Amino acid sequence: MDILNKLYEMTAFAQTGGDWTFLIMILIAFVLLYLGIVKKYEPLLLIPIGFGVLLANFPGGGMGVVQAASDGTVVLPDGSTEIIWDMPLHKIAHELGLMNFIYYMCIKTGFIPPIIFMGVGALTDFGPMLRNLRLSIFGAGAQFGIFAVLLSALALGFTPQEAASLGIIGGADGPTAIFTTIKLAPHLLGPIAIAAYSYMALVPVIVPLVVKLLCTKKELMINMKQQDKLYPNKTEIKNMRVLKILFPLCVTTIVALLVPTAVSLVGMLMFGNLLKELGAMTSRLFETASNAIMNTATIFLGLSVGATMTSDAFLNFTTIGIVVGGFLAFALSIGAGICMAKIFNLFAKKKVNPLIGATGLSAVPMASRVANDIATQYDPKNHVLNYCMASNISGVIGSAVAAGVLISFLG
Amino acid sequence: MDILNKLYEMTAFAQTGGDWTFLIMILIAFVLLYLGIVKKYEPLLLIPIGFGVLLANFPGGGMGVVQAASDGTVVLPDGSTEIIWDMPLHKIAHELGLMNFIYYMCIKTGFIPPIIFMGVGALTDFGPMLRNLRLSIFGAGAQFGIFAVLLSALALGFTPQEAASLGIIGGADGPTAIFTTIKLAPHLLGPIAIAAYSYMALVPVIVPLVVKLLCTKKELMINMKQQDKLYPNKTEIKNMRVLKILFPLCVTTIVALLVPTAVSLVGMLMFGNLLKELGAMTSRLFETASNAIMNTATIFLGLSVGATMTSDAFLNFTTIGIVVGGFLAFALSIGAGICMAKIFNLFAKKKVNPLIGATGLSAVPMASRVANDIATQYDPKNHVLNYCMASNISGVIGSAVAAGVLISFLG
Amino acid sequence: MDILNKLYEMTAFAQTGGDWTFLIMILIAFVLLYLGIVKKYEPLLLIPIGFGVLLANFPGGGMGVVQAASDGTVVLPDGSTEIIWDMPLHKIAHELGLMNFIYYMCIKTGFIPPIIFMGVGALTDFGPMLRNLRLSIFGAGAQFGIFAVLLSALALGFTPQEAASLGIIGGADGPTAIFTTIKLAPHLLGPIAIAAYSYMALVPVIVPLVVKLLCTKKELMINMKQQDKLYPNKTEIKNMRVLKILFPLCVTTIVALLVPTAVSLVGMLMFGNLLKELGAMTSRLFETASNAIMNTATIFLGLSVGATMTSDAFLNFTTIGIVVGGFLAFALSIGAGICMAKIFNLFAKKKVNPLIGATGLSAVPMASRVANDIATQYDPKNHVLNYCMASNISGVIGSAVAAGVLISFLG
Amino acid sequence: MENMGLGLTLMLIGMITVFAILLIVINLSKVLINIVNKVAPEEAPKKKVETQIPTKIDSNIMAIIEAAVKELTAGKGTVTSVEKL
Amino acid sequence: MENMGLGLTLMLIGMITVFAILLIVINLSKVLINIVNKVAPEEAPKKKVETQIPTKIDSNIMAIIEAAVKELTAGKGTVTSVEKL
Amino acid sequence: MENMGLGLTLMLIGMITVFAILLIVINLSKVLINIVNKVAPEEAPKKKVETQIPTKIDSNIMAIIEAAVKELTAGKGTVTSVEKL
Ligand code: NA
Ligand code: NA
Ligand code: NA
Repeated sequence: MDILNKLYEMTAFAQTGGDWTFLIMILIAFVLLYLGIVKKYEPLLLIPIGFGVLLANFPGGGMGVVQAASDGTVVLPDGSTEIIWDMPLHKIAHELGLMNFIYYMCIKTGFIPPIIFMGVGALTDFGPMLRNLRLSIFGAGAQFGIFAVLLSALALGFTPQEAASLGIIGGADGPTAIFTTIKLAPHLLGPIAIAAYSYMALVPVIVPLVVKLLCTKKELMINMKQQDKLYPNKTEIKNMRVLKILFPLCVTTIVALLVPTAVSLVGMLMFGNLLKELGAMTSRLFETASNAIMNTATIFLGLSVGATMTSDAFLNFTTIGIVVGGFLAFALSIGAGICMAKIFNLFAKKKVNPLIGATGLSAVPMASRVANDIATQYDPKNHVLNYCMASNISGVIGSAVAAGVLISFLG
Repeated sequence: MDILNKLYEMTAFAQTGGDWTFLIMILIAFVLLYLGIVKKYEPLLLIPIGFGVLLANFPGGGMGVVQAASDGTVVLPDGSTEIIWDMPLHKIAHELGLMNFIYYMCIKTGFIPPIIFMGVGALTDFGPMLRNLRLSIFGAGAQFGIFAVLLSALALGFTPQEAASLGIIGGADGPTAIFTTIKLAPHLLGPIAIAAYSYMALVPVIVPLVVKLLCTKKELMINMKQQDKLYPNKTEIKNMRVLKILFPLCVTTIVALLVPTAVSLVGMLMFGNLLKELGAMTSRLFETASNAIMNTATIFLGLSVGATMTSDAFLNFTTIGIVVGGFLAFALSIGAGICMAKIFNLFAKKKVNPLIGATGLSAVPMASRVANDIATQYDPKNHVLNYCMASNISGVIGSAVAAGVLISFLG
Repeated sequence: MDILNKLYEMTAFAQTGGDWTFLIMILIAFVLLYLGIVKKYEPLLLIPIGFGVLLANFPGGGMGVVQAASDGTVVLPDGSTEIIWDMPLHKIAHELGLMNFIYYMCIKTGFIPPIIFMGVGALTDFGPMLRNLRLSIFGAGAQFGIFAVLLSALALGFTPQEAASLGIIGGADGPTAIFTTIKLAPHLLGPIAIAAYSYMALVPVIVPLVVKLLCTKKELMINMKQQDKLYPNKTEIKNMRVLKILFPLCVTTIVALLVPTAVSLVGMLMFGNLLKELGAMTSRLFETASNAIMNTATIFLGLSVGATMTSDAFLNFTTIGIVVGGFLAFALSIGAGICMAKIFNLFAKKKVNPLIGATGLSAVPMASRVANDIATQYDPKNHVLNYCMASNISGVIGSAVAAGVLISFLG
Repeated sequence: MENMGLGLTLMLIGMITVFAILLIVINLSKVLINIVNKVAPEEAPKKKVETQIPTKIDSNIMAIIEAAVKELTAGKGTVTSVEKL
Repeated sequence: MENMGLGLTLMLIGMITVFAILLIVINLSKVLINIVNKVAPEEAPKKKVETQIPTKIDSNIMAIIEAAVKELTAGKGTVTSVEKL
Repeated sequence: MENMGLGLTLMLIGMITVFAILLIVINLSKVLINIVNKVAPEEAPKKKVETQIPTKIDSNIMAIIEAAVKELTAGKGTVTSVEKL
């Protein structure tokens, strides 16, 4: 009997302390894994996140991230308390285990999101944006959802920091959302990261929904190539290669001068892009930045963001607020982009397909592909992909700038 | 004269403090390098470990790992003492040098073994196990050596933690042995890691030795394919791909529920395997987990495990105990697997070649290859490789679970 | 008005505190990027360094490295002071931002230079040195510039530690210069790193300059192959493969016995080389050491070394001293190598082309290529490349040893 | 000798746990096989490899192949045709 | 409700900043295009890929190709010729 | 000026050490060459590349080659034959 008792003591069941909510979290983990594996929603992130949720929620496994209170205190497994900022990283590993080590070293430091942005930059081609500069401005309008949801969340009683982290989901950009949340409201990191990536994965559902609500068939049939023929661009790019090298340098400088808090995101994005555009000269670094570094960062980000979702951190009303608010932020961003295009069309001779407004929220490149599908539904010859990419890519810069503003005022 | 004196002061010889045992350690380093390079014993680990031993043992080089006492105190080069848990990692680098930085950041934290397990998972195919589920149970019997040696070591006066670390060598799995030792008896890390990898490399010697001692020719000629024809499996696998995706998820859940302390090993193993089985969907992550991450972890693990082997830590009777005990653990594990197969054959109609029991200790895939060689010596048509792989792979899970049990009770 | 004011408050301009020198630093960043991108001066390092300088110098961006005073105190952005050695790395990230996190984790710890040396070793072929062992001694003479500039700098009032860091630029080896400076004078890291890499990039200018100043046409036409025919080598290498495996092991042992402080550089160099020479046996590790690890280290080294160049750290007379002294160290090293060859020719029958002395400073392999170009200018059939590589490669060992001596006495 | 008691307990618990878990894994796998056989009896036709950033990776691969061919032919040759099956 | 004031301020500042920065980026890019068109109107002929350690990397690539061909032909075949264009 | 003394000492010690070590390395290498020439005078025939997990890596390489060929032929072609030497 004694042996059986000891066997039982060893299991997760014995260490629940009467709290069986961990079973709900394991269910959620499987739902996330289902979405990633079967539904193919952003599998590169939802699968590691889902697995991280799974690993984190076995009582006694010690794989769940322990968030420090706002004064920095954490409760150790033995019940004593420590100030997290006084614990060296190897002590965190020793007392709180592997996942907390990864979380406090890679995530809480704000290290990984800029690193991923470096990889994203190395995989981004600013060509479509440079060829359609005029359309890039729609990447600004589509940040409206961020601030609208921030306002709504404040009205519902969220703190300004929480409200900003919630709103930034509307930026439709994973690393930006995670970076902002780490700086402003780290206790919400798990649900916000999941909401951000889930809604990015749901872009093929959300964009058509909002578009059909706000646009007429006539508007959606505006043919951008035809407009280009009617009102040709004055400037022609004669040397794209040099331009693409100068572009990241100049954007970094401008953004850093005006919103210095955005420099770690925008700067690293542009550094990665520079490594790419320099070609053979830095191909070694480009190769590693866009593969080994980015994939390693993705694995650790996914697992440890997932591991922040313990039942304490996840099963509460705030999470519901994030799910609803995140959706709202997405929808409002898309809607604002569309409305901006409509208003633009009231005044300009050269019309703009409102789909180009809709893709301003970012979610590169899926939003553009979805928009192209919608356009070709109405007119199979109306390919808007390259035009959408212009606002789509500038939306990445837009939301990084918005994040910088929020961190400036609330950080 | 003054110059010559100063020249001499700079050398390693001047800083021995009359202790010339470092020369023995350098000899040992060359022996390890010889085993790795010439004898090709697990070269991917023994060469970095050997080089780490070499680097660590030059007086004045500052490359040897300084183990903290059980109360956390370490003696700095200037003679003062500090508590290791109060020193930030960059202070450890500053005061104790590069290798201690790597050791305390990557090894002492228990970070690298699960990371290597992720890579191992990404390179493991559970197919042979799933096709011969019945045979997987022999992966359990072959863990007997772990506990038998634990018991013997206790009798010889080792502490329970040391005895458990010694026994786990019988799990024949490098990362598991290292992980367990870090948690229970970090001061024995060097010799235990080397014993584990050396005996894994000696599997082609040890397995035939034990097999010839315990098995009759008739037993070794049992033909598994013939048995399969006589008593066919009832279940046929119709969709291996889906099964291989579900398998890591289910195993993680079961193990984590019953032995939550094993979750960092088993969980990461299964995460790596999931990345592999998902194919194109996560091929970027699979690629990096099984190459860049795993190789980087191997280099730093090898060098810093080697660097723990300073003359103080290595040249004592405990090391001899580890060398002898480790061999015993290996041999007993193999023997227990064989005996289990024999007992099984007493009761079952469908006979099992005892070689399948012998490979239950793990040491994937070398043990299976060696077993196949033995079988084909007696009957060139008797290929047992795929059958051995079943128990061989399940032995990895078996020893990780055993490690979890030991950490639960002694950690 | 209030809004405009807040908008202005957010920008970098509002946070200058009246100090506009950051604009000079941004200019310097662009100059470095120009040198790297357009002039192709060591692009793999000058581009990340230049970008790091750019990122670091926007007031309010928080990307500049904050150097601790010699007693370890740092001033935090809120004006309070802390001891850097008491702040865990994640606290450094929290208080001082991303770049300080990278700097204190990867650079200040002395972690990355040995890691890069491992990669350099993996990409170095000691074959030319082994085939012309006699010529390797010129790698010693060409370290003279290090000590001559050390002496000059002392005369100018630099501290011994600063003078040594300045002199080591004459070693013409980036990681060695950085490693030495981190240990002796971390506050000079930025300008010294840049001087080292810039002058290495300027080798095609500096070497011909010094050569034309010191050598006659007759000397430069000495044909090494002809000399080899006149006075053939006695020893012939029958088994290069085994020799190349033994060489790194023996050099590590010798250097570590005599100058143990050089072991982290020389040891890692030789470890990387060993991984390469072992071929298929360790090709996984070689592959990762020479690609993923080395490129990652290069990116983080470049960015964070660049980020040490804030206006406080860079815009002062010391920097001018480093620029002048670094050039002097380079020129004197080359000159000393040439003179040594000339003196050698006075006594030896088998003459040596003084270009082989000139390449002893290292800057592998560019110095050798430049020397070959010079030689073939005078006699198109006089290919000295392989002979130069001998002294060139031994110069790497030479300067690592010199660094070890300096760290021994001044560290 | 009290440690020997601990040792025996550990051996008992350890071996029971290892056997228990592997038995559960085996039987769970059998259940899984049956479920999968019923629910998804046929393997879906393998989809083509979808890479996230296809143009990028493909162009890399092309570059590798081209570089390799160049190397193999000392820069003198190039791929002229690849026949259709 | 004081937070609502903060929220409105943030919305105003945020949207102004985002628009301002993207407008600056757009116009700066136009300026850049004009400058580049004037200063460097034609794209330089692409230089050949210069790898830092060419022999090393090339031999790796060769090894990869050879291994791949071996794999494709079960070790029985090898590359016999690559035609010149 | 006391620093100058230190400087001169460092120069002396430094140059002596550098020369000493390189001389030792050179002579040690000569000894090594002689030993190797005697003990292992002929290079062993190069073994074939043994990869640890051959099937894994090979299938990766195959996938790369196939993807590359697909890319080169816009999906229309495939490798039909590789001649034996
Ligand atoms: Na966005
Ligand atoms: Na095992
Ligand atoms: Na040098």
